[in-house]
Amino acid sequence: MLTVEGLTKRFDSVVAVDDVDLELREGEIHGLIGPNGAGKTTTVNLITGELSPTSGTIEFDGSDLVGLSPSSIARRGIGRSFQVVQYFPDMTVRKHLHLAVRESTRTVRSVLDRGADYSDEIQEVAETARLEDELDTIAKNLPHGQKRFLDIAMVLAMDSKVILFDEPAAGLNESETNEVREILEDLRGDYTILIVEHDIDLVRAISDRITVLHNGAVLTTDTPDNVVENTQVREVYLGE
Amino acid sequence: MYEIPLITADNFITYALNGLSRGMIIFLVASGLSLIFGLIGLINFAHGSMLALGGYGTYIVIQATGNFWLGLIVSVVLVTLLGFALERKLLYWIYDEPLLGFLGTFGIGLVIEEAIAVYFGSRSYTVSSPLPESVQVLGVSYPSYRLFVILVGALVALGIGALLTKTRLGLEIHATANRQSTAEILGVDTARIYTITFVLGTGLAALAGALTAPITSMYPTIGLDYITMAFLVIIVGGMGSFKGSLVVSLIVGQIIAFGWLVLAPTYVRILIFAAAMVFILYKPRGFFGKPEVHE
Amino acid sequence: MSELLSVDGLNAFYGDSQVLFDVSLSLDTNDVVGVFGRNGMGKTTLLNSLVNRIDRKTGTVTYGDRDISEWSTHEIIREGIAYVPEEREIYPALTVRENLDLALSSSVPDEVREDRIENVFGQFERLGERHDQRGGTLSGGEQQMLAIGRALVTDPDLLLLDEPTEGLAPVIIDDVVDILESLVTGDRSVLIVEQNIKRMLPLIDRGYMIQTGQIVDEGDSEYLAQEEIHEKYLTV
Amino acid sequence: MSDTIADIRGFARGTARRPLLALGVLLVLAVPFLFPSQSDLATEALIFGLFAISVDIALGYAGLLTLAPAAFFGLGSYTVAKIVVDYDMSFWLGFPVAIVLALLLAFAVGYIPIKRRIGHVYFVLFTLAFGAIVYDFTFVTTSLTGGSDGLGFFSPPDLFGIDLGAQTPYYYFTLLLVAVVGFGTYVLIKSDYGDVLHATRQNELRMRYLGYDTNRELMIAWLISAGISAFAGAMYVGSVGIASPSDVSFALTGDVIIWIIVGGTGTLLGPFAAAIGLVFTQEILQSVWLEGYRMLLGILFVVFVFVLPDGLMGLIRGDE
Repeated sequence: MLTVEGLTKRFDSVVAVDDVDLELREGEIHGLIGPNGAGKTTTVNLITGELSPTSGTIEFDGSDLVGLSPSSIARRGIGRSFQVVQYFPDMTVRKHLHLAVRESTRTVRSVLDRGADYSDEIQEVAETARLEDELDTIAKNLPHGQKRFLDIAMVLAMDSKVILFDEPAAGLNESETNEVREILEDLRGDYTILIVEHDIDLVRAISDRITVLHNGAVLTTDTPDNVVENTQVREVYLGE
Repeated sequence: MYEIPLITADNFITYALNGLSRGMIIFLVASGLSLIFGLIGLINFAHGSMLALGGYGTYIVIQATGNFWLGLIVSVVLVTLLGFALERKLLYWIYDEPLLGFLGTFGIGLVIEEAIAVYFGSRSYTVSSPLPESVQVLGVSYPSYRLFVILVGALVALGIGALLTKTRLGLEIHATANRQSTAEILGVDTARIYTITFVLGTGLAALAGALTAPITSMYPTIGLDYITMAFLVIIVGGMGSFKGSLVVSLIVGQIIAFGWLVLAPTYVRILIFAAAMVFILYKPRGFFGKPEVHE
Repeated sequence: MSELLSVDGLNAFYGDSQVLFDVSLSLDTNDVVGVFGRNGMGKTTLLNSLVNRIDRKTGTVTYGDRDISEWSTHEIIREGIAYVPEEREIYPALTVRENLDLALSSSVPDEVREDRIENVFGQFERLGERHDQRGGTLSGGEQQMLAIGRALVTDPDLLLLDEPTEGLAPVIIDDVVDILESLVTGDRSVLIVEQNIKRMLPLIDRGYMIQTGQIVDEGDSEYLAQEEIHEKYLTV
Repeated sequence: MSDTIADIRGFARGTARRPLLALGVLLVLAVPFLFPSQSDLATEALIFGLFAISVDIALGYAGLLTLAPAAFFGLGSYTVAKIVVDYDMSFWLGFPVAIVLALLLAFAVGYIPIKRRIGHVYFVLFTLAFGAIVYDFTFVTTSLTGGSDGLGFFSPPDLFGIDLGAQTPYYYFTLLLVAVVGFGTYVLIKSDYGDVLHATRQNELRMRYLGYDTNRELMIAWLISAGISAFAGAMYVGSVGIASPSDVSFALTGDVIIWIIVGGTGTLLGPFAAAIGLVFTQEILQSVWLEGYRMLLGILFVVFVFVLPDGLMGLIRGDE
């Protein structure tokens, strides 16, 4: 589905991402973990076009994504959520989803496109993201957990094929984290998902495979159980 | 049409000195603006009106007492106090909002400018030179007052330069401008540093206004013309760079002085502004790099 | 021993996001206390909220017998608390000496000033050798020394250390731990947040475990040395 | 106190909304009969209202802090004046030419700063320099612009046998065009595009990752704004009969920013109403205290910035 090969990013003298290979198989949930500064978010930023790699290829659906802008990568079907929730504080939940559906479905990009009625798509996405009762709420009035769901809902509304979740449980309490986990479970199979997360329990529970980064390089890619048993990984985390 | 005057050795020196004195006035305005921007990130549109107040204040005192020097001191002190009051009472609240900061200072500038227009009308005023005689410099006869302006500019440049690089206050200004939150964890009262810097910058603008009164005529919108130029100087010099605003001000002074030989003054202005636009697009940090006060 | 710092019911927020949930902890005079947890669990936020370097918080922070919850950062620092931030935050364009000088309040008289700085140079010879060098040209380990020196130069009563070993090469971590060892033996209170619990255990008297913004366990260094605890809160 | 405000707010938004609107329309239509001596002023007020709307698109919706709106307004008035006075061609030809020139100039000036995302501070200064250049330009290119004398005088031609040069017909002509263009802008902003701009201003990062080419969306807003500003300038020159440097002055830019802030940024109707209201206030105050008017205006503006940054419309709307 999405294949990353030899991905490298240098900032001046620092190598933030070092020759990373990563393969997302269709329909899998793939965890990406590692200590701070391991290069997780940089990797996500390279895939989404926020940063351009020093070298390496990112292949999606048979074409190379390197050099494309974030918006055109998004339109090709790669959606992302952010560590810090990104939303439009003064707009209703419905408007958020409307904007997300609109750009991904319209074919003629004209200013005067009044936009069709997307209420079916919006309803469906809102239900998946536990927001069906909040469609007319102004986003800034949502509790933090639901803002997180809104972030996720927008990505779903875009009808992406691949979704990159950057710390979807950050800043959430336990029950909200569980809800995020349920949402992710609901998505299993329909989407190809890469999830970057500090909450190791969540990543272990949900991932089909996990890639561990350390100092910008891949330490291992394996099943959750094997990763947990991996002595190298344990060393990295305990800093022994 | 414009006649191109011949450049002789004599008038070359005269033009260069004219450019130098003009550059020094621009420098006084630009350095204050640059300090305020470099530290606070505030686009201070009221800065020009402080210059106007400095000039008109001097005029008022001269009308009352006949003494230019007294006028200079009184107006600079009063405008500086006004700057202090403005910073503490109003501007302090909007530092986190660049848009409101720009609009707020724009509004304050407008009010001051119009208040001047109400009091003085829109006609222009001139102040006679307190040092009317000329002296011989490098073989040409040159007005003493303009030499005085050059001297004051040079002293201010040295003084502020020393303040920024040699004193405890300079260290704190550098630290605050560079990373405010770090300065705070080192125990620096950054709100106080903001106030001092704003007041200092305002004082420099008032000084520029008072000094320029005997050279150019004053009109209520004089401030706008100066800050437009000063903004562009600090872009080219590097926002927040003290050295940059000095060097670029002096260069602009020379460009204006000699540019007038070949082009109408307005064309010279257009060229300078166009150059600044290019800088904004392609080298927004200017010649002197990062916004750094303490060099 | 008397209680020096006490934190009660602390909730901390960055923007909308709540990072700390009802955190309470305390530290006695001359105590060395550690707070351990994985990355992203709120350790740095905890220290930042103690010195009010954060968007919003609720709860109380008492220092000595004063409620400092609403004080501004520099006031808290001037009260005798020194803070070594995770990213060290050395001023790159200032020299080593200027970086140290900056941390000393302007009310400190010149002679004392010189003495204090010389003391730091006595403790960290490498800093003394490089006193005229700009902060940005120092190596990672030297920058960490400078960051610690910048805290010590004020002779603080309470030292807050944020991940002093983070991002350093193993050899340099040894140096830093040596330095920390020499610090904690004096009569000074220290609060350290770290991920690297094993290196810190010999230094601390007591410690807390933090997970997703909540204090989930606490105990003395012996208790915290148990493998099960590391298993549970620190490893993958 | 706050109850009273809430009452007024509820009144203005609820039961009284339609009657108030109808009253407003009637008043506007009846100006030449009720206040025949004020028709010219009313024409000017409408044009400035449209100008304020156009600038609100860039400033209020797209968040492009421009200090050069007068440049485009002036381009509109100079283009029409040039075509009529110097080339002796049709007044009507001036309108499309003015708009096309404004679009070209706006594209040339805005392309790089919008693409490179130079940031608010630099955009303000960039447009300040651009505005200053355009203003200076009108003085030095005497053969092109007439220098400080400007380009004049002329009257708009007959249209269907009606003399547009007379006050009342030109008022209705202006009213018609302002209504059409203003309503068109309103429709555009109420469509998805308005939401796109609104969302982009609130969180551009998110918009890019929803697939929107935000540079393109902002550029469109910038062009629309410049085009309508020029259109307003073209109508203005038809009313006053001369294009002069004051049409491109920083004072005019200052006025339009004041109208927008007082009316409420990003509301279209607010800036429109504030422009009209303040033009009339100016007229009344000028007869009382000629010199002090602009100072009072400045004080009003400062009060709005510090106390009511959301403007009058924000006050009426409340916290929705």
